[in-house]
Amino acid sequence: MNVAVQPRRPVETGVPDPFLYMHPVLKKNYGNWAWHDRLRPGVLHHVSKTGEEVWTVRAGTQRQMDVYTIRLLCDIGDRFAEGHVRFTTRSNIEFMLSSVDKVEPLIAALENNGFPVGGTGNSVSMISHTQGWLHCDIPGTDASGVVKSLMDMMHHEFTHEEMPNRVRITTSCCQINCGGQGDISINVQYTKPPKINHDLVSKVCERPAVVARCPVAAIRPAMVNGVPSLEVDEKKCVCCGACYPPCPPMQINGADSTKIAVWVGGKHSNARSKPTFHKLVVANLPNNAPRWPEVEAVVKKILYAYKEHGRDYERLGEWIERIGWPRFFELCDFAFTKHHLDTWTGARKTMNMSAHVRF
Amino acid sequence: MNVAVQPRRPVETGVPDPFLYMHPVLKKNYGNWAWHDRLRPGVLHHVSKTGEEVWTVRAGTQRQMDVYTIRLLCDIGDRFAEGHVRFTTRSNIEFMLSSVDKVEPLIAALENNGFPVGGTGNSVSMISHTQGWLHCDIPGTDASGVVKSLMDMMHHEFTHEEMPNRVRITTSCCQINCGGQGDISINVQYTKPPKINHDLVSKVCERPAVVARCPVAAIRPAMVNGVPSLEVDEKKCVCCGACYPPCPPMQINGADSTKIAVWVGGKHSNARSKPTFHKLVVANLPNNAPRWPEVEAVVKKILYAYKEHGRDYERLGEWIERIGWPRFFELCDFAFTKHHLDTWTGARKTMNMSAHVRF
Amino acid sequence: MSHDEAKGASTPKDKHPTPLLDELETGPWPSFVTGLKRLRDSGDKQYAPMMNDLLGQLEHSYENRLGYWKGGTVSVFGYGGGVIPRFSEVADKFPASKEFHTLRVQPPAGFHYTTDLLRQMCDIWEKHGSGLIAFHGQSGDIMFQGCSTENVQKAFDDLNEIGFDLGGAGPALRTSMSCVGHARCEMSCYDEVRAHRTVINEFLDEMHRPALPYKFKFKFSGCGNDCVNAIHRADFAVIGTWRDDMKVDQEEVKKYVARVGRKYAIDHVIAMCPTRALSLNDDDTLDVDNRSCVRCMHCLNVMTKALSPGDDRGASILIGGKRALKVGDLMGTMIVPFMKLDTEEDFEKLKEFGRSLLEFFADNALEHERIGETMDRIGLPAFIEALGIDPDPNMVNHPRTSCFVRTDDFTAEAEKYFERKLHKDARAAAE
Amino acid sequence: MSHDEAKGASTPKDKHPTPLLDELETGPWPSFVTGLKRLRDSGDKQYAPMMNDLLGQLEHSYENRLGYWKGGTVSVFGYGGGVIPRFSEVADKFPASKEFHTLRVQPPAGFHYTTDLLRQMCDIWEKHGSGLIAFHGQSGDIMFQGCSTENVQKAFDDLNEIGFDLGGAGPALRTSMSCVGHARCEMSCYDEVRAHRTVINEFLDEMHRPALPYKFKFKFSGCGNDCVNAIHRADFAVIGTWRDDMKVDQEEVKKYVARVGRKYAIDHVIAMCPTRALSLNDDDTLDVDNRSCVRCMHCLNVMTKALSPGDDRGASILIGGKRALKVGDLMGTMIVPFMKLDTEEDFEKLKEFGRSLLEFFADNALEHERIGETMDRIGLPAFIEALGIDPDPNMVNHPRTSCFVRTDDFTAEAEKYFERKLHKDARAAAE
Ligand code: SRM
Ligand code: SRM
Ligand code: SRM
Ligand code: SRM
Ligand code: SF4
Ligand code: SF4
Ligand code: SF4
Ligand code: SF4
Ligand code: SF4
Ligand code: SF4
Ligand code: SF4
Ligand code: SF4
Repeated sequence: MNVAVQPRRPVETGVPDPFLYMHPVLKKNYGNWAWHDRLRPGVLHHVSKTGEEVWTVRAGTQRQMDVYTIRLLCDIGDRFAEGHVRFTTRSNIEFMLSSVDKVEPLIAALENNGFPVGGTGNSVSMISHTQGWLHCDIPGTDASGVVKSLMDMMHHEFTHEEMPNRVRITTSCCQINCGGQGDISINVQYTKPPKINHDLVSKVCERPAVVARCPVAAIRPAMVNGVPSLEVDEKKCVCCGACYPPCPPMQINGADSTKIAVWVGGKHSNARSKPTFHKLVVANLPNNAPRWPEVEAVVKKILYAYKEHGRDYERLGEWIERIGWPRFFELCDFAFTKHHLDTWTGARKTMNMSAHVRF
Repeated sequence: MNVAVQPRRPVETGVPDPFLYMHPVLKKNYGNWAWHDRLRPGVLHHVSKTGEEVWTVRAGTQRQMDVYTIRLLCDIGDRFAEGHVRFTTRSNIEFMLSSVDKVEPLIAALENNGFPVGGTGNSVSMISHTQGWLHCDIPGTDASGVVKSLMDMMHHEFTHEEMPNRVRITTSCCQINCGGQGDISINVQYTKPPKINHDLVSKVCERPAVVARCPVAAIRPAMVNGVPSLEVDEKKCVCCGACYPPCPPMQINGADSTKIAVWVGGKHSNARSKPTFHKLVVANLPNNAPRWPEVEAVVKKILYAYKEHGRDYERLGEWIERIGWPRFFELCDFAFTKHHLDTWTGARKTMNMSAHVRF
Repeated sequence: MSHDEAKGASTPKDKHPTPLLDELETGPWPSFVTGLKRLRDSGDKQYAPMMNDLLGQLEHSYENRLGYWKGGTVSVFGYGGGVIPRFSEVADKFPASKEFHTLRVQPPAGFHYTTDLLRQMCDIWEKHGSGLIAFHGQSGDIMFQGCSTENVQKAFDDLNEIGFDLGGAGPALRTSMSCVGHARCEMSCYDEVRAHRTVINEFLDEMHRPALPYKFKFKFSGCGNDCVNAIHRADFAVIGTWRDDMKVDQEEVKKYVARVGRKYAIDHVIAMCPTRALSLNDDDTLDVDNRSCVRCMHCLNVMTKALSPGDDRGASILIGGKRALKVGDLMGTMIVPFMKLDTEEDFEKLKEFGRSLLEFFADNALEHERIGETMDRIGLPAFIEALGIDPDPNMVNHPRTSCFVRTDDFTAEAEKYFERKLHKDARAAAE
Repeated sequence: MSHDEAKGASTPKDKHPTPLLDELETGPWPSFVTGLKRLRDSGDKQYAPMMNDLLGQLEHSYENRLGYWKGGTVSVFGYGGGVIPRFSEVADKFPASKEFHTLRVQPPAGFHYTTDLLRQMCDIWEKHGSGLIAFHGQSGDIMFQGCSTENVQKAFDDLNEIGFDLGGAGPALRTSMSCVGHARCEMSCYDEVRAHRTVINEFLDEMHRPALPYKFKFKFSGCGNDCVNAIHRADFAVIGTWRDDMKVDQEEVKKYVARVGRKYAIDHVIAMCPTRALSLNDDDTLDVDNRSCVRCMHCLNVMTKALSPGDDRGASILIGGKRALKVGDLMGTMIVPFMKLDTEEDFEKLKEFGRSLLEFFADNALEHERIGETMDRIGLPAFIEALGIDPDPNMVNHPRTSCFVRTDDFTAEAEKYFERKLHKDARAAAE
């Protein structure tokens, strides 16, 4: 194993204590907040039970930040925002202010430096993204590039609160889906079984482990031109890509296989409806770097159909549940195909076993 | 085959034409009704688009009727109800009247002869029952006796409309469940694997067919003391009784095995919520003929908890969905056990995968 | 018949004592036991001894809490089904009821009778049977219960003479049911009698000569209230619905709100709409978002005067309902969201669709497999493909959530969809 | 940094041309490409050449639409995990970035920083790494991306010196996240920072020395809004809730209704309550049926001034969330409906429950099986029995609908329940 040589023992400090860094007003009123509202897109206003107030300005970042960008944000934070910041679950940066006067100057400084202010309330927030070509060992596409392209398109929706409810988008650069569920999810969807380099399999793969990884038992050990390798039953294979990480010679990626699918209606919050998984809308979109225009077009359709027809507080999936999937496909002019009918475990429970019907 | 000898060929008439027997006002306004209301429990009032009206009086019967009872109903029908009747999905009899004046005399005649008038609207209607000991070849209990006992108990609720919504009860005398789903269902629930009479199996059972019938593949062919028979893996067996009809020597019934379970929340209509299956409430109740007091007690608890706490138009299951299962078990003082956690196909989808919780 | 009367008449010497059954003669609900005893006590009737032994065997069941019937084969000339044979396992003790078969007889669609017809049936059953009749069995048959093997044919012949035919049993097309519907219900969206008779009478051969993999049931309800439990209990459920806007009489709406009060109306109608398609305006009129309405029937059920189905009526068809045996309960799944049911041709189409289902079932189901099980086994996409039905979002609660699927032909499938849409719109424009 | 600036500085002779990546410098959103170029263009910095080749490899990926990293093993002294090793498959073309490892570093609970702290991190990463940092990865780590094998230990030592520790990777306890909660949110029902630190810091050994069957994630959200996506994305989700009645300020309710109007309030609050637990009185005050309220948070979210959680606060615990791999997506299942989180003892209990889960996981999960998969494999009854947890109706949407179960011990199980109830009521009375 490739261990660096110094003998220094780590101090296993674990999760750092945030109170060392927390904004004083937050610290002072920790666990004692009364209510909040929003001054404008990107600005939260929280009032504590003692009446103390704090204003939070939220701005977008590229997540994958160079030290110059980070220092620039620090400079702004020092000049206008009392030297305390936090990052959100979605890689937005937040500046806390103990007085409202600094809100506008701070916003100006951020915008002048190219940081969009918004992402609050019923806006489109930053896409939660993953690694892709920049760093991962199994990516089908890049994440940073997809996110940049889409956020450019949705800039207005990040800086304004004009959606029925928040829109939380996720993207995943392979079918493992580190990005999770989203109101809209843009995920790699493989369309072909893996192509096997039989010469390498026995060298680099633990064959029993790979066989065990397949969800449909489509992989079986086999001798291929004299060497022990693995075979895939292409009738069974659901192109999930699970065999690729433990066995790179089972190449799942390729121009004919690495496509992008768009899903909608994933939800994490328990507000109103229970959390839900996202559902397939369009598959087989080209992996068209550097700007994925076909994906952008699909996301745009969904976003603006929701913006136009959704009711206040309805999340994207809840809106569709109300108006119905037939209407949704119609409004977005998407095709409903046999692939939209679920075939996985528990599929029966996804069918309409009722006379509830829409026209 | 045991065919009677006459050579008469059947006239394959199929489904008889009801217009030969239909009440004239119904026939005249066929497909042309405008609205309806209810005069009182047991009495429907329908008005057609031409303004013509018909009053329907509904009365309970024992379903399993002797010719004397049927003729008695015919006499009443002739004397007070224009000689036309119909039976409902639930074996209630309906008398149609072209004028309201005859309603009260008809009701009096029915009640004097022991036929309860009611079963309409938000009442408890007749239990849809099955055959049992009276006629079936695989029964665990009797149906007519269970129904009679419960309808005696619920007589007031049949003749009054005091429930939040209709209550439709079903009963089944073996786990095959010919009775279907119900707001409340009283079904035989076997608690032991079948006891096998190995001497008879090969004589009377088509062994491969029986093996194929088992939902959990618990049955395997085996030689038992010299003769070919069938064996049951008791660890796997879910005591469903499916093997008994095709193979009577696999006796599923017995004092220790034939118990009664009560289920709630089955619903067929699409009103508001989609149709639902009923859910387990209490199992292992004794098969206590002739009056099943333990079953009666459980049904009574459920019925009156619903009556007291349900809101207008909520079906029993919808009421529980609103107040929550924790509260329901509490109100009825029933035990919630591991057996209430589903373990069958798709069980995962019955679990609470959300933070929605009730206290 | 008050129960004292009955008691009075019962249990002299030659009669089996029935202490347990006697307990079922008390209480206000009509007693089947009292009825059985009256048959037993009709000394002049051929069935009296049979019913005495029947009561004896039933009491024996109540004592031991076990059933004592076994099956067998009995049928009428020309038919393979429709009779449920019952032979007693305790015939030694109760010889007169050693044979106690049931004839399943199809009722008039919608269960309409004249007293005259009922009397004829009683007479026939008094002559050949036990005098015990059930209106109706759970599948809708009139069950003439308790007949000797010898009399089965006679009883059938007499019933057949007055225009009645046997129903289904075994691996066959089963007796069907339809709700009262058009005959007495303003919710009804199609002619149930016509649909019921058109379909079933077309396939009588499948009913009378069982040759299917397993049972197959049609049921017909005129609207989503599903008064014949079709979705749960039929392989093929026909449920009335409408495509256009529901009809709203705003004056009647106002009257309703005035009568029950705003809060009540909001809590019991507006807030109970499953898709929030309703909104009460401040002037107490009703806003209906008809595109979101799922035809659940609730608001129409509550405001029968104010609301009613639209004019463009027809039915949805759901496939695959059944009870628990083997795979667990299945409900019907929406397969045809809308089929117009108006003209001769419309009903032809319904019949032909029924035929394609029965043929698919006969060809593809395993032995003793219901069509709902077949559907689950092969999956919905394969099922509709085999039937030549196009995918429709109404078939599902929502599209797939699982990414485990091979979608390399997605684009081709999408093309098909857009072509269909083009044609549809063209047709619509043409109309 | 306007993108012209960046452009200005870019692509002299010695630099890899990046025509495709350049297209990602246009548009209003901050460009990661521009950032990478600034690092490349910092001629004086050790990482400049590395970032030039990194951009070269990335452009190569954009051309061929393929990734070129492979894994390996790199770690720091004393630890088995926390570093994601990346070795280039095209090192021949891009030698300077042949090693591009990531250090996963645990953030302060709630992601709070001072600008001073951030500057220190930048300095360390300028010294030993690529200058590229992500705030944060989807599991919550600060990702210091781009480090040579040689420098991994140095970078870690410096970070460790300022109080930071590595996070999780591999079959191990993973880095956790907690929402801002108590620090700036009125919805918060427990002290997220305390819960997060108490639990994770107790099990650091499982994080630093991977020995579990597979990954295990804790996530902490202060209420049902679940701002850290715990239910979908954690094996062990802690979600704040309350047991008593929510707090209602009727005056604020009236103000709200006055502001938005009745119809709007009814359609957007009353009708949107999932359990119809709300009703608007005719005087514009609010009726709350607290026993039916499922703590979904909607009405509190809408009327932040009028409504707030009750006083008897704590958390629900859901087990088994994960993404799609192998079995398909799983959400966490409600296993502990309520755990008080107040006193020292309460947090001890939470910690001990975490321990029992980790031990159960270590002992019972198959290799590469998430605990949610284990739960599915053995079934919920067996799962809670193994953990010594009593069945609770809050665990399910509804009780079983399947009759395929052996219930001969039902009565015994019921007894247990009633005994527990007795004790509970006794305790309640005592309090
Ligand atoms: C800062 C942050 C927590 C953190 O620790 O970083 C946060 C902060 C707040 N969330 Fe959140 N949420 C944050 C991520 C989330 C997430 C997770 C995510 O986006 O990945 C969710 C789940 C989303 C989902 O369901 O898929 C989330 C679902 C909510 C909801 C539920 C909304 C709904 O109706 O479904 C609320 C309630 C509301 O908006 O009134 C909420 C409410 C809030 C409030 C209003 C809580 C409060 O009283 O302060 C905070 C301001 C919200 C706003 O932006 O206006 N927060 N919130 C996260 C900001 C992310 C971002 O930069 O965009
Ligand atoms: C870096 C990160 C994406 C990002 O850019 O933010 C990431 C990156 C990887 N994930 Fe992930 N996962 C990351 C958060 C997640 C999440 C989200 C979360 O934790 O909330 C999930 C979904 C939730 C879950 O745990 O299921 C996730 C589900 C997976 C899975 C599928 C696990 C499953 O059981 O379904 C794998 C595959 C595996 O573990 O074998 C995986 C595997 C990987 C690997 C290690 C690929 C591999 O097997 O070699 C990726 C390394 C990329 C790299 O080079 O850095 N990653 N991964 C996230 C971790 C950063 C951090 O530590 O903060
Ligand atoms: C007569 C009958 C049809 C028949 O062809 O025989 C019938 C007749 C009517 N039903 Fe029904 N239903 C009949 C069985 C059913 C069944 C099936 C069953 O009970 O086995 C159901 C499904 C029950 C279930 O969901 O499990 C049924 C669910 C309804 C509903 C839905 C109620 C709901 O809110 O869920 C309505 C709507 C209503 O009550 O306003 C309805 C409404 C009606 C109306 C009001 C229709 C009308 O406008 O005339 C009729 C009078 C109802 C009443 O009793 O007040 N009918 N109705 C059946 C009488 C059975 C009986 O004697 O009790
Ligand atoms: C008579 C009747 C109950 C009653 O008293 O009303 C009945 C009685 C029997 N049913 Fe049934 N079923 C009756 C309606 C039903 C229904 C309800 C319905 O049709 O709406 C169902 C549920 C719906 C369904 O079809 O699943 C039903 C589901 C079954 C099943 C389970 C089928 C399944 O796939 O789950 C069986 C077992 C079998 O077919 O092997 C069954 C089998 C039987 C047998 C033939 C038992 C046997 O296998 O020997 C019973 C004969 C009893 C007898 O001696 O008369 N019976 N059976 C009903 C038929 C009367 C009629 O023709 O009108
Ligand atoms: S989604 Fe796939 S490619 Fe992207 S970071 Fe996760 S594992 Fe890597
Ligand atoms: S891609 Fe998935 S389904 Fe296909 S062989 Fe690999 S693991 Fe199996
Ligand atoms: S439920 Fe069972 S016992 Fe009763 S009639 Fe049906 S098959 Fe026979
Ligand atoms: S009772 Fe059911 S589970 Fe048990 S052996 Fe028979 S068929 Fe199989
Ligand atoms: S199903 Fe509909 S149409 Fe038929 S009787 Fe019931 S309510 Fe009327
Ligand atoms: S019929 Fe049902 S879904 Fe349609 S508006 Fe009325 S209540 Fe809503
Ligand atoms: S999860 Fe709840 S407590 Fe935590 S930040 Fe979000 S709203 Fe506030
Ligand atoms: S919190 Fe949710 S469930 Fe509870 S009352 Fe408010 S909206 Fe209804």
